[in-house]
Amino acid sequence: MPAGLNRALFTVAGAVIAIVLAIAISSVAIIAAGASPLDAFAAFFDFGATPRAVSNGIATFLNRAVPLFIAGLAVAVGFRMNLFNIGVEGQYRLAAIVAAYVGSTFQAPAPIQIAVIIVVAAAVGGLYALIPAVMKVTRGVNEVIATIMLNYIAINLTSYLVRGPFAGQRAAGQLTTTTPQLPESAMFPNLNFLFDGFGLLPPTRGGGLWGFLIVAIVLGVVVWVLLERTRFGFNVKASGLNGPAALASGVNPKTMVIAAMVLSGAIAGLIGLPEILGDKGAFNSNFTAGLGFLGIAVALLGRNKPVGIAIAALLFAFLDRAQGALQIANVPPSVITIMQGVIVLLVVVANEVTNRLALRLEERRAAQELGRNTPVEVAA
Amino acid sequence: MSADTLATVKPAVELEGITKRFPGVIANHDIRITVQQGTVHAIVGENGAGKSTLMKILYGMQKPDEGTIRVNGEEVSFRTPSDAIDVGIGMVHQHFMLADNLTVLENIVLGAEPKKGGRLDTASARKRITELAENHGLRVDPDRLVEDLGVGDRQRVEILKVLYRGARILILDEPTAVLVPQEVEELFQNLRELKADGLTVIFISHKLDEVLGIADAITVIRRGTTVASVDPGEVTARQLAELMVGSELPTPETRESTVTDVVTLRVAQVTMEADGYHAAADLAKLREEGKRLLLDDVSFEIHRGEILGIAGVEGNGQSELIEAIMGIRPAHGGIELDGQDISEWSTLRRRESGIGYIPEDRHRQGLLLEASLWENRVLGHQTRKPARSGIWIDRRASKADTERIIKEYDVRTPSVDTLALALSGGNQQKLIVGREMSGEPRFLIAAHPTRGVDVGAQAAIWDHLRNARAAGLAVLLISADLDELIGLSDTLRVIYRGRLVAALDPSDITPERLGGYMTGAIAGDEET
Amino acid sequence: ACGGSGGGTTASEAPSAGAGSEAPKGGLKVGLAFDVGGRGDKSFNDAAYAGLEKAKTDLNADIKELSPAADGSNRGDLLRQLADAGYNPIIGVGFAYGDDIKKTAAEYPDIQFAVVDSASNGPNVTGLLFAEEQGSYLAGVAAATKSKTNHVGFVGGVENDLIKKFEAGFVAGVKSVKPDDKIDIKYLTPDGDFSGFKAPDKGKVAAEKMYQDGADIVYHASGDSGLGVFQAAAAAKKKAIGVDSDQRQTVKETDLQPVIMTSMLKRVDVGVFEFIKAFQGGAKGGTNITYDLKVDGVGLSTTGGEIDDIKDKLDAAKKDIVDGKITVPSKP
Amino acid sequence: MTRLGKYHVALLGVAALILLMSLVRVVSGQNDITSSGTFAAALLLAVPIGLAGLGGLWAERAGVVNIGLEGMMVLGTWFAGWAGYQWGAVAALLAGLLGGALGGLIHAVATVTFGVDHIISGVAINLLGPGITRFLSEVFYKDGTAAADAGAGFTGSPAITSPAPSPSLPLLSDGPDLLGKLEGTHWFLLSDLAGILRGLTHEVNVLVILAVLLLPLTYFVLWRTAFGLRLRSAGENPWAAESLGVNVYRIKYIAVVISGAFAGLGGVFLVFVSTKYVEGQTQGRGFIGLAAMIFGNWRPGGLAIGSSLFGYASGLQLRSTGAITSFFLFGAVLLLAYLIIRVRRMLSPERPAELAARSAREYTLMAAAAAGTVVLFWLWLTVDQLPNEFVFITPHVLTLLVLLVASQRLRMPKADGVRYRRGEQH
Ligand SMILES: Nc1ncnc2c1ncn2[C@@H]1O[C@H](COP(=O)(O)OP(=O)(O)OP(=O)(O)O)[C@@H](O)[C@H]1O
Ligand SMILES: Nc1ncnc2c1ncn2[C@@H]1O[C@H](COP(=O)(O)OP(=O)(O)OP(=O)(O)O)[C@@H](O)[C@H]1O
Ligand SMILES: [Mg+2]
Ligand SMILES: [Mg+2]
Repeated sequence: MPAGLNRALFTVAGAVIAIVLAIAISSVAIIAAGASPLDAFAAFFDFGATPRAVSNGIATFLNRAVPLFIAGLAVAVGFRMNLFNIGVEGQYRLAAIVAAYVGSTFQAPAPIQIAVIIVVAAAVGGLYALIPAVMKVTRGVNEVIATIMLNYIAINLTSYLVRGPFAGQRAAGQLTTTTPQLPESAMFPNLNFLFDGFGLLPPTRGGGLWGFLIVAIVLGVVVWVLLERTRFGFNVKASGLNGPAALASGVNPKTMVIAAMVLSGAIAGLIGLPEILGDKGAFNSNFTAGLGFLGIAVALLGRNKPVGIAIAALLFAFLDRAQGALQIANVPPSVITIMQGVIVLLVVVANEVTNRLALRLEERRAAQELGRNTPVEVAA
Repeated sequence: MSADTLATVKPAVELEGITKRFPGVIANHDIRITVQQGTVHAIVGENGAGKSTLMKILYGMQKPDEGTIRVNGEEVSFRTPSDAIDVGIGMVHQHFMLADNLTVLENIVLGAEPKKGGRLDTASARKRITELAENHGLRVDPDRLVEDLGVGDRQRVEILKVLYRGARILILDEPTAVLVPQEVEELFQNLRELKADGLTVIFISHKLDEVLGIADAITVIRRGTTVASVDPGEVTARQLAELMVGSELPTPETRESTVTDVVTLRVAQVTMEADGYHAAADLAKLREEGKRLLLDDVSFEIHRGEILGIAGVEGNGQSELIEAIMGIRPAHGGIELDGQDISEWSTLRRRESGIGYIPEDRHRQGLLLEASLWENRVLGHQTRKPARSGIWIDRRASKADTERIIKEYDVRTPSVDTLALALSGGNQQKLIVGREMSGEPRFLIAAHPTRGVDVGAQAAIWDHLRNARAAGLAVLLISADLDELIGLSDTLRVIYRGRLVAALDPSDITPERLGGYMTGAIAGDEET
Repeated sequence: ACGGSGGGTTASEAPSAGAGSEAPKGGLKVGLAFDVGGRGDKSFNDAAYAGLEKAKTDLNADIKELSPAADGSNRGDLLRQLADAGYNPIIGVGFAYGDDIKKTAAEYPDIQFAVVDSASNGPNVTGLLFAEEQGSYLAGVAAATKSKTNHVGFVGGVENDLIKKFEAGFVAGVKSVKPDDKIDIKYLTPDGDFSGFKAPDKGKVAAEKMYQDGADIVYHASGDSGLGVFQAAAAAKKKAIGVDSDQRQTVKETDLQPVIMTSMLKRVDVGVFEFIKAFQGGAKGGTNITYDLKVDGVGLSTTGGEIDDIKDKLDAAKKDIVDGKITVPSKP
Repeated sequence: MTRLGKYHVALLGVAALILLMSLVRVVSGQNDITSSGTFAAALLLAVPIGLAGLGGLWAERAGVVNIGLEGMMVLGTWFAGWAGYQWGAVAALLAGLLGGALGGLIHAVATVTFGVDHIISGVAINLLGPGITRFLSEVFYKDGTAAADAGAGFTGSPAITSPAPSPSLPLLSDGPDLLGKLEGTHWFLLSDLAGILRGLTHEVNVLVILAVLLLPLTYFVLWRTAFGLRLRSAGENPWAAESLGVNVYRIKYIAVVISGAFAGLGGVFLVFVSTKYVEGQTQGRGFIGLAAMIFGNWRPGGLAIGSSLFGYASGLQLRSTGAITSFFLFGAVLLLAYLIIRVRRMLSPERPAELAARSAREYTLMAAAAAGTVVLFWLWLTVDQLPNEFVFITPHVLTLLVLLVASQRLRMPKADGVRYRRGEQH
């Protein structure tokens, strides 16, 4: 399909231009901070001097991308239907603590143990997302407000749970509150063997390269298939593009709101698992927060499509990884956040511009094929 | 015409060599038109001929690529509509340009607000509007929300907007498309008064007899260029049509009747409240309390092979009736399809059981504009062959079936992967008709099936409806085009304020009389 | 230039000049990873940095300090990057490093690690613990002794176990002097939501209420939110007790300085510096070093001289604790 | 209902609410429910939310969704702190306004000129705000600078010089402080009224007065002037506005920049309260402000109610954990009142038609209300100390409950969030 190819080329070109521009803008900031942009960009690609440092860096990079990707998917499922789920943040937090706790209460062979934890996390995330969905469907409560409020409520609930009913044993002198440690069978096997193939030392980084990467990839494929190939996906797309038309075609908007929101929440429930099953082995008060909000940026940057989200997540993770490297190069690490913001803005601006160009081309092509481009010569 | 300009009455508008290109399309090409002051000048042409584009250029909304515009003899160049407003041009657009959540007054003064000490001077605005309304016979309440107005009122607000700005040259782009004959006549009366006051009117319409009735001069545009300027006294509607399209005007005549005595759809005492559905509400009591009902005790039957037309001024319950039958909006009363009670069924189940639906607003309810044609083919058929296989959407079969529709219904498109928004309105409509006809529906709701569609496409759609009817389809036809309604229907009902007030025989009714029933001017007589 | 009471540091040059590759072989290379907020927080992290800087000037150490991302997700990575870059010893500032230090230390057994506020959890890990409860006990004694209304208050930033140590010590201190005193306690945010350390407005509202109800001295352990506590004290013309560093010196607002009766000092700078010094002397990890009253790792500041009149009482309490006559609880 | 009627109903509602609060206060003995301190705190906490919401209101009335309020507010705090420590409160005010407006300008360029999806642009600004401010701190406040000597660090500016004044109402809330005395008596209703009034008039920061005045000012500008009409028309139907010669781009630019400025002003207020910039001091208020604006149906009055509700609950929560438990009593009384009204309507001879047939649902509702009353009352009697985590969420839960109960007639501007391009009709 040449039209599609054309469009893809345009998109890529736009993204490249946008990233180049973003680099230019951050260079200005870096110079203003009295550092050298060259050093800074070298730092982004400098994964370290030793093979171990390099493999550590790669693991850090990919491990960061995994939760970002899942968060992006969760947000995107809502966006495909014009539902703005700001509540991913609260959903994954609550799901993570319940899953970590439930996983610590029993012991089973690894595949079962892990599967149960994943299912619990998805169920809790989905159920928590059901609240705003039901509020919207029955009372018309705007999901933006509801999920914002539910985020705060989730933070407090987890804090209550981790200190109270779900609190686990701590070593003397440890101040971090935590749920009980998961049994070994709950830890997701790592992918460190992959490094052998590249002649790198397996990373020493906590847990190495998290095996949850596999789950994320599978999840991405499943979500893609679900959204692009199934009836459900078609209904989601139709509802998102044109609500009244979807309604007239027999799609029940209430069911769809609930289904999409719960699906979004269920995916969100998995965001915290890579960290817990790959490294921490428990939910504790240092649990990484804020992935839900980053997920919004990742989803939008990836245009709500799994492949795009994967690219966006990798890009964000790539930038995030350089936190330490930049400081070692004496560059303020806040440049990373600026770059992320600028890239999001510029990529979508470039998208707009190239989209318009592509649309024009397509229109012109359509018109040409219909022979409409030449005015008829009448009444000479 | 004012008498002080004796010898040199300059033409109000002169357009010379106007050319406008859009990506891939030349909308206007070397257009030449001269409009004399104090006349009604009609412009006609088929869909997409470039009429609206030309008028937008004259109103400063679009810039011409070539050509000059002279207003009252002065050459002008507009950057924005304000420039056009400044030289006394006003435009009433093809689609209403009103903000629903603002009042009539606010809509009228917008952009030309009277101010007093920093605030909006509503008192003087109200006075001025009332004055204008009285002088030109355009009654509206300035403090009502536009949301609550009917089409006729909205049209008046649009004209008041223009007059309020002191326009001397009025552009009306298809102002009559949504009006009933009585309202059209009222509008024309207003226009004549305006003309008597020395104003110039440029008027666009697809209804050629209207054009002949009001215009002092006519310009015909075909494929973006002016092909003729004619005197309305010297041409017939038929000749005009041939100038426009180079072919004959089709008529929506139904030949022999195919009505059987098998009832396909039975609607019994369907009633709908205005303020939301209450299960098991006591309707008699509601009526007693004077509550407004959107549908009030509507009952009718449609037989196999019958087209039942419903005539009515927009906003009298047609949309609600459709939504009740489709199950989009809950209502009281019974709906039966082939003897089966479907009133509790979901929209999906109704569609699956053989109801087709051509919606009144194709962009709002009929299409996914940003999706491909084959995906639009799937819409409404997600659960049926060929679109579905198991939980999957069958892409190959859907595309193949879309190809079939494109061929059978002559949809002009490069491919099935083209986005729906790239199609012209007529082609979009043909796609919808084709889609709704596939899956062999037993019953079809056709709401304004040819609205805004040019003559060629119109004829094709009529043919399809007739053929399906002959094959046993029952059709509920709702249309604002009275000729279409009278020509296609086997039976005709009139809806007024949510009630079916008259049953008429299409073979001996004129559009004028029908209009009388629709506006309540002639009381319903319930002859059956 | 930094706050805290490091003392001894003189005009500082750009901190990280000369770091990195030119480091002399075999020289002392100290890496430090901050808690969230990072360098320049004028508080906890900067106190740690003051110790590091002292090591640079006094011990001629080559230093490198890294701040984590805003979400704190890369604490472990920072430690590893320092380890991979050849730094030894490496210090993690804040109890949140406990877990990460444990793992990193196991991965790099040849490197010595230290963690501030958390116990040793490996043979090459030194726990740098502070007896906040003991210092807070003294603050409680001072407050109870000085209070005319027999009513004091405590504002905690985030309701986690670290801040609970402050609360426990303070309450015990107050009760030791006047068992019937009323003590108002308020936390600003729950565990896991660290915004409670950055909310002067909330601190102000909470303290205001305590003063309105009759408290005349409020002790805070709430980071930047303490500013609001001081403001409330100034508005009510009452007193407050600062935390971590000598806030009567570090708070620059001249109208707020007089309300800070004293501050509970937590000498993170001393802890960090002493650890580096001990490392240079060949010390190995696996143990905790507790900075308590005995070694003046915690204590009360005397700037302003407002507690000079009760010095005897405070010294007696301190002696009782040092001698083990009193064991201060670390949990409320 | 006529305008006057609506106004009266609102007044009656407020009176009933105060009566109820007074009742609950007397029964529970929790004086903080209507104390001047609580209302002062409520005002303090409501103002930044209200200002952010006002920012949202201006943008969304012009058809631009502004989820970037938080980022703009952050910019406001930084610039206010930076200018404030050098040149005083007025400079802080101006710089904060400009900082927020800068964020608004970025949003306007992206959404209006380039037609970018409004949410994406807002999210990007929420990333940029904290990034830029942290970066600026790292550049301007690094060791060795004059600012650092004055107490600045990467996470905070030096204190602003010459803070803004906080006047009181003479006689009543200051000096003899008549209201304060009356409040101190804890009489039924009278003390409550006195407490509320004193809380709203004692030592009120000038910026609070400014912020409160901005609400009627916004109403006046948006609903009573020509400019406001144009602005609203851009949010309802920009194509109609365009066709009448309104420069929609310009209007949108102005609205979004003002929106940013208001968010920035919210930041300035936070800086005034803390007397300096503290990294992270906005604490998600941009989002809460947005929620308050939606809660208030895109209107200044509703926004005021939304932010007051939130501010009140937050203030009460921070001041008194005990008072929160009396919300159980509050809820029980409300449910009881609802129950009584229902029963009376049920028993009245002329019950409306639609009620007659709905009795099954009616009975379930009433049973649920009765059960709720009992449970709440029981909770109030038995629970004397809620876990802190449940106290913290009071404002959020309350907002959700009010939304659930209040009838849902929210109507957002029709073209809100819609991409508008000149000459391209939808
Ligand atoms: N903004 C636009 N961008 C691209 N093409 C356009 C645009 N507006 C109009 N066109 C093209 O110009 C042609 C003329 O359109 P125009 O709206 O002027 O037709 P019209 O004569 O008013 O038709 P109708 O009778 O349907 O109103 C259309 O067929 C369309 O292809
Ligand atoms: N704003 C626009 N941008 C791009 N293309 C446009 C625009 N407006 C119209 N077109 C083009 O114009 C054609 C449709 O215009 P046309 O006036 O022929 O349709 P129509 O019959 O008026 O449709 P409708 O009645 O639905 O408005 C399409 O090819 C479409 O791509
Ligand atoms: Mg058209
Ligand atoms: Mg047209």
